Amino acid sequence: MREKPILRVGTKFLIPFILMFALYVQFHGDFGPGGGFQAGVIFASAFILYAIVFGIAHARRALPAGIRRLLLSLGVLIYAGTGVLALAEGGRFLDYSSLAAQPVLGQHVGIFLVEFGVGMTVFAAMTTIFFVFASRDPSAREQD
Amino acid sequence: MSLILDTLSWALMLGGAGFVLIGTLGLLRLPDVFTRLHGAGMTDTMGAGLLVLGMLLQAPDWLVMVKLVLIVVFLAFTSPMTSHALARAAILDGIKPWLRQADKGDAP
Amino acid sequence: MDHTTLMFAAAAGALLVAMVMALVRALLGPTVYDRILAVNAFGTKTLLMIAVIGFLTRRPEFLDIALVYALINFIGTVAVTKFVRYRSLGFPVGDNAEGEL
Amino acid sequence: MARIVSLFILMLVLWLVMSGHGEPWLLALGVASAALVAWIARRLDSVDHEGHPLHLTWRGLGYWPWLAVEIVKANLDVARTILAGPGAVAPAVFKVKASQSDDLGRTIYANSITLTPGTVTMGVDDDGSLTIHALNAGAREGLETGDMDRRVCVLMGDR
Amino acid sequence: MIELLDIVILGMMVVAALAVLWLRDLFAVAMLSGAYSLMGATLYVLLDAVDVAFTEAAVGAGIATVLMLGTLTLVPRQEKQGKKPSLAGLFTVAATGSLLIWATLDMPEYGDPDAPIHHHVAPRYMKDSTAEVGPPNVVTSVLASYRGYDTLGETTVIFTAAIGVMALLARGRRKP
Amino acid sequence: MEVPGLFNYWMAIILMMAGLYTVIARGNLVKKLVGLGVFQISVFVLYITMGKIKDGTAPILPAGPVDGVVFSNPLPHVLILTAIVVGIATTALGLALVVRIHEAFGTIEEDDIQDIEENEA
Amino acid sequence: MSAPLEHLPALAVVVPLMTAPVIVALRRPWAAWLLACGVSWASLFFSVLLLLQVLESGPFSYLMGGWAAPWGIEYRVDQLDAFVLAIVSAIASVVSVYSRKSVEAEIDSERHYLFYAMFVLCLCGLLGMAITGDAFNLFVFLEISSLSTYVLVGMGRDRRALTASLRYLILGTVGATFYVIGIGLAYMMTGTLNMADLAQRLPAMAHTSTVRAALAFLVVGIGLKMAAFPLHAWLPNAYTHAPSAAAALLAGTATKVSVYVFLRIVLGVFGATGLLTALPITQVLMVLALAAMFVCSAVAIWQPDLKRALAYSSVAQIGYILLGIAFLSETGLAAGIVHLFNHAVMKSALFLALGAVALRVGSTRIDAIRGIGRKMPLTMAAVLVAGLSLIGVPLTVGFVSKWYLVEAALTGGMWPVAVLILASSLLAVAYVWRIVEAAWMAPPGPELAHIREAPTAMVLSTWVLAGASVWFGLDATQTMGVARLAAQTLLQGVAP
Amino acid sequence: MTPSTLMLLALLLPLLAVGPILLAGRYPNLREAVSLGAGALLIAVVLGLRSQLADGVVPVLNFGEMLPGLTLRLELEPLGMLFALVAAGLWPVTILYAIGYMRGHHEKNQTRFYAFFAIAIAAAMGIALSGNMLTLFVFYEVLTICTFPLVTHAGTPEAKRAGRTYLGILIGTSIGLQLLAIIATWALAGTLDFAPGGILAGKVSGPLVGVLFALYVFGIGKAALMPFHRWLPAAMVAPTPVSALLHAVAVVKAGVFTVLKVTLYIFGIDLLAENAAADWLVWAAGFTIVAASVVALSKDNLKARLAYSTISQLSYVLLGAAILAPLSVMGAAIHIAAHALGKITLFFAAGAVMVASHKTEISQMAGIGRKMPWTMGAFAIGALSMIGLPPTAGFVSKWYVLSGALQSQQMVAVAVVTLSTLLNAAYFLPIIHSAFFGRAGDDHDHHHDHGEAPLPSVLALCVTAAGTIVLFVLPDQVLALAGALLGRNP
Ligand code: NA
Ligand code: NA
Repeated sequence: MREKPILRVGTKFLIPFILMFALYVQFHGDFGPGGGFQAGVIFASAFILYAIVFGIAHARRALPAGIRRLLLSLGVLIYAGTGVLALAEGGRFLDYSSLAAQPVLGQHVGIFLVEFGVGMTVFAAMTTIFFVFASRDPSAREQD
Repeated sequence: MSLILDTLSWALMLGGAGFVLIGTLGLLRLPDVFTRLHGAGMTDTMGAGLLVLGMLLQAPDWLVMVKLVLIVVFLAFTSPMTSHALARAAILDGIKPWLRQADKGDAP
Repeated sequence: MDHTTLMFAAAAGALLVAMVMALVRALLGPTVYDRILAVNAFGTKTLLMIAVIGFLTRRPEFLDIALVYALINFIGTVAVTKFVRYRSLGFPVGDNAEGEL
Repeated sequence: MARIVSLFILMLVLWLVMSGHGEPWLLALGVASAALVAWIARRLDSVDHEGHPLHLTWRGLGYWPWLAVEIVKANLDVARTILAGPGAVAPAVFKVKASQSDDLGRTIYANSITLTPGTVTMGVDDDGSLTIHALNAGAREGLETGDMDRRVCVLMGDR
Repeated sequence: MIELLDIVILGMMVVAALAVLWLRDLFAVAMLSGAYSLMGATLYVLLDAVDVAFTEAAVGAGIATVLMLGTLTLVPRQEKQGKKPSLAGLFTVAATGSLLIWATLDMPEYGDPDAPIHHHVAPRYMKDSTAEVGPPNVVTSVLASYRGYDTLGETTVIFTAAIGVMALLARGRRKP
Repeated sequence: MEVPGLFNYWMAIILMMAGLYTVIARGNLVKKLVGLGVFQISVFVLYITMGKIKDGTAPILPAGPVDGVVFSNPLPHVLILTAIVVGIATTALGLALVVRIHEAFGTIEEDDIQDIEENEA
Repeated sequence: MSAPLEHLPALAVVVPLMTAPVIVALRRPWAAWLLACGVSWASLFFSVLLLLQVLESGPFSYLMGGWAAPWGIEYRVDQLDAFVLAIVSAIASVVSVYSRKSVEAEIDSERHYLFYAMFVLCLCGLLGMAITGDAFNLFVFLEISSLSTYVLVGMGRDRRALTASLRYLILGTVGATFYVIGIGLAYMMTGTLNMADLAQRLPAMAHTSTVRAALAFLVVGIGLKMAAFPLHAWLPNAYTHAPSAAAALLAGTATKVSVYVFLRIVLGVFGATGLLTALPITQVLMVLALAAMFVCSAVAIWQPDLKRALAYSSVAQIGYILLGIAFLSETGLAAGIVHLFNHAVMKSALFLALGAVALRVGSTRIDAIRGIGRKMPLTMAAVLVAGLSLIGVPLTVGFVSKWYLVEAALTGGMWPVAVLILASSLLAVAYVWRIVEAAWMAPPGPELAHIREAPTAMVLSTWVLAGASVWFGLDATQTMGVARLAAQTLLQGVAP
Repeated sequence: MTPSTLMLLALLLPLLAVGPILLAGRYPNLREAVSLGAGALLIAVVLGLRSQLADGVVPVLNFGEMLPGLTLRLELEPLGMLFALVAAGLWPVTILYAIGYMRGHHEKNQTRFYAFFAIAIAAAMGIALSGNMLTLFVFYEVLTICTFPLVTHAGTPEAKRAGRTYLGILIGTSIGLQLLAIIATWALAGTLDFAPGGILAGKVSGPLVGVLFALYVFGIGKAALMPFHRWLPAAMVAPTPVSALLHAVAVVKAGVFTVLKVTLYIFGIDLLAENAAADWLVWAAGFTIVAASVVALSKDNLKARLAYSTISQLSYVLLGAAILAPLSVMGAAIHIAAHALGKITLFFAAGAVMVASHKTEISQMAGIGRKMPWTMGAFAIGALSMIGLPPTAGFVSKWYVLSGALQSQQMVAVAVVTLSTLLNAAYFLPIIHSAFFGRAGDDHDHHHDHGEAPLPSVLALCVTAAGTIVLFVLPDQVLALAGALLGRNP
């Protein structure tokens, strides 16, 4: 089915901006408010908007469950993996200072990685939660 | 220069605030959801625009300016979508617009 | 308080009054669409308020928060249309052959 | 392809103006982000003539300022109406013809109508007309002149 | 001015919270809790918690309302009528409230720079984080590095919620 | 204008009481979860208020010199960021459960569910 | 201490934490099960190493991110932590092996990986709670374990599992929020979140109403999480309707860790303030504990569903633990701590056995299992053994706990309490014997004609725990030794 | 073999028999052979221990700590030796009897029966050999639990009800009262090891001694002191061999044995005497003796009458202990053996009658002595022992108790013993008279001809009857042990 044009056109137009803004937030958490969590939510909201306007089936095709599940897991693994990496480099768990020759650079790398992991998991989690709710077709109640 | 800027932004800010207040007054006083939409639209356009312009003049650096502009731009794109979506939802839900010729003297 | 601060304070005051008024509408209704409209208007005022507070406290670099609202606050209202029209945010849900698990 | 490149550049510009940081590391992230967004947008079928109306760029320069002025005028009008009290309100629901040839044009027209206070587009009908709710007669008459319809058509290159 | 804003916004939050309690239309409740979130974000900005405000903004605008609507598509919109005031509830709430009011009596006042909280642990973050960690946003330093382990846990919480929602609500492949 | 010294805390307490009362006294499960959210936000207010320093500013160090600038305490912010995330996670799970309960029982009113369960037992 | 061992505290929690996403990514049921088993046993291995290390060289700490406490998050391991870690991971290890068949029967195969992911997350959360030295970090892991628990409960087959789960979610969240309020108030007055640091700084603030209220909020909040009477409303249905494997895991670990939190926070952090005795906390605790022991044991007797009876019994048993704590003496505390272990072992054994019954019979109602002893002799023998332990018969762990509780009451000069402890354990005779009679002293009905003994892995797992409840009843020197050490360490910080 | 190994063997032998008994379940002859063989071996082991003890060796065996500072520990002493001898000696005899009874009665689940029987004996041996109160308590509880399946052997609703009473009272008293006393003892004395002269001496005084003693005595429900006696008649639903060995010998004797141990080794006679802590027990035991006898008189069911007789007789032991005179304590110890032999004979006889004639009520048994002369002859001997007449063992023990009572001027005790002797005579002699001289009622339609019970059963009851007489004629062994008890307890 074709959504009425106003929402369709507006959504198509805005989605790239929302996504870009989310990535901006993701990578500028060091300097201002925001970070992985906020970025993940905003990034997810673009997909949620897409799903609302174009239907969940479309959205699921664009972002299949497998990929969501992978991102969901990968985010946590990146975060914890950074900790383990630090451990392997001779530091304590999550001691980013050991990730590079200069401690502050190591901290920088570490924070970048963990924020990235957070963003990834949060994005996947938020889309998954919404997609699952929206896929629960109310008309399916009778079939169960 | 600074005085001109300040006076200008005073004017813009006051104007923006005025439109925001009037728009919101409309939100309160107008008779039904469809008419109230127009009041809300004022805040999104003129109110926001003037206030942002006023701030723009006081912005310490261009980064802030860019963001202020972006706010207005994004509002300009999302605001009509919101209003339209809302109006459509109300219509679809069977809400009848309040019309002067239709009322029997029981205006709210 | 210098006069630019006063200016922002005045704007903030006006916005605050507007917020209260919008809240009143949200409480009064009467239809749920009035409430949505009111909350949506409240959102616009909030984003303006947050911007103004930035200037008021001389830390205007935090406009990102206002930007978030400007960009995505409308999603809720769009969802409402979908809700009213189809009773389902996900319509069309599709054949569901792919599954979620 | 041109649209994707254009979107990529637009996104990169957006990044640059928002970021304000010129370090290579952040620039690289910006490029990567813009690329990612372009890719996703394409995946979401958003990079078409509707989602990324590259072709309207130049003609838009004429339309948007005009619209801004219209918005200001409409604002003043609505403000007067509100301040005048309930008696000044005379809502109307009516249809106008949207002469644009495609959905993008109709959307721009509809949104322009909504953006000017006093009129709200309630529906886009299949026959290409728009259902409008107007706050009072003035707003209705302004619209029914068809001026805006014409200008949007010009913007779209329909005329 | 900041103080006035603080007072009025908190007042509005109380009104919104009571309205949430009062209203029976869950749709309206969802909307009001959206407004509540907006007020919260403003308040956090006022109280210098911009990161928190940002989070509240993202969550409130991006997911919370939509999630609530998503639920309301699947359950009835109206709360059932005729719920009497709950004595147990009133008692619990009164007890909790009075305990907390009592607790406030010895608290440092609003904005008191001499409060103990500002003189232990936190000063080091403000003083040394730039040298030790780097980011000018101290919240980020604390969040991702000093207390990065909490944030790992937080990420896990979100992960848990997502797969939990899947476990409870997701449909599998439909059997032919 | 001065904020009375404990005003914020008292308002937070009222919010808390409203939220808690909704959780305890309201039979509708969605309402309960909304109440839970209100309750949690009141705690956020409590924490954020305790981090505030009068005439302070957000704990984000500006590029320029910072002498004489008072920054509010960042630690409560960090804690509440985590708490917000936990809150949304809990709400999502709770709503998922409510949907399932509605499918299984045909109602989301506590009394009705209790009646059904008692008849079953 | 060799280098890799140095990171044991982190690994014990992080390994399960990282396994959950791997399970979700892999998605295959058998891989999920294998990973869940593997990680449970790995945690057990880590925990036992930690326990040995702490017994050998005393408490030590691990600084997350290398940041010194109180600026960073510290893992602080003392005897109590290590003991609780060992209990939790041991129960999880056994239950993980057990779970395969039970999960196959109760949950559709598409959701297996989610179940095991939740299982592992629950374990991770519980371990994290038990090891951390930071009051707020504790909350984070509390929520990991809580959220996963809600899901585990909600995955039960009966629709009542859903309402049980939601009820737990609401009460659990209220409890956790109370905890956060309490910690917030304490933080407000001290500026720190590190438990050791808090313990040091709180006494100076003990006179303030804020700190006193903090203690009250913490006690109520943790009380909710550990289902302390009368805050236990969520527990019976949750344990009854959860999938069998989940019920066994929870019964053995969840409330135990909450009790640990109680010990750690109320005694460890607030001990030095003198508030425990200045406020009527121990008295109230004692009264409520006794009430739990009698009321919930009595309620257990009348339950038609055995899982539910055992769930009420759990609330009563938490009462025993709290009673031990309320004595505020070394013996009492040691009795409470050792009962953490003892009750975990026997109650998990019982839930595992009932899970096997549910698998074969499809019900755990008492009228559905008449004569089941003939059909599933090994399983029901385990029920008998663990049941005797619940009563507190000698040669079982239950006896050990009872012994020291009574001793603590007597040395504390509280004769009536000692009498009440023993009297209440007679109620356990009633609800245990009801099961024994139904299982063993009735001929199996025709509906049980085709019932076979439970699968070997399930029987073995059940018997590992039933055996443990005898083994550690025969020789309680180790468990009691650790418990006493833990009690001593805790009491060092408690003002007289 | 070292003495302590021997002691361990005494404990393990019955347990070791359990496996083969279960394995041989399909072959009844083999199964019973295992039981009998183990019984014989056990007697040998216990006799070996006896000779060690006579040589002055005191075997001790520590199993290691169960609770920190508290070991599970076996230690042989004369009183325990006496109890071990009684329990071990009567086990094979009872097995012999059971072979006849169980087969004759077509009982089900015989394998389970023999297995739990063996465990019960092991528990009894454990009680006899316990070196401290904790160990004793452990075996005490084990005995309670492993006799439960024997009591409820029939599986009928009636048996289940009886089982509940049995378990309820025994577990209830032991956990509710006895355990409390034990832990209090531990808290006060810091040890639970039995020691001559008592471990509480000097640690506690005043009314607390009396309270503690009462907790013990009532807590030892197996001693069946009123009002905690109901379990014993209830347990009579069990098959007769169970009633005979367990509820006339092992279980109840474990009860009174424990009371004696507590009296002698936990409190010490002196401590009790100084604090007048046992005076109440003279009254309580006396009341139980008389009251139970009166109830026995009213029972027509033979097993029920025997059960109440047991309750009454057990309190003789308690009375002997309560008098706190050396002679009476000796008498109490001897009564453990004397009553065991006599009462088991009576139960055997009752069971034999039931198997042979399906009669359970005394009123039905007129003239039965003419059909079952051996059985009823043995019954007569057992009854004499209960009354306390020569030439039976009952006379010996009663004599000592009475002497002690007279010596210490406990006139209440004297009166009780005298009165109860009369009552005993009143409820036993009519049975014997009617059995041999009464006329069988011909109006019973269910009247069939029968002779003696199966041979193994008759053999067994003759052996125990003979034992009753032997103990009167040759009391040296028992006297020696009882004397040694006092020798260690100046
Ligand atoms: Na940040
Ligand atoms: Na308009």
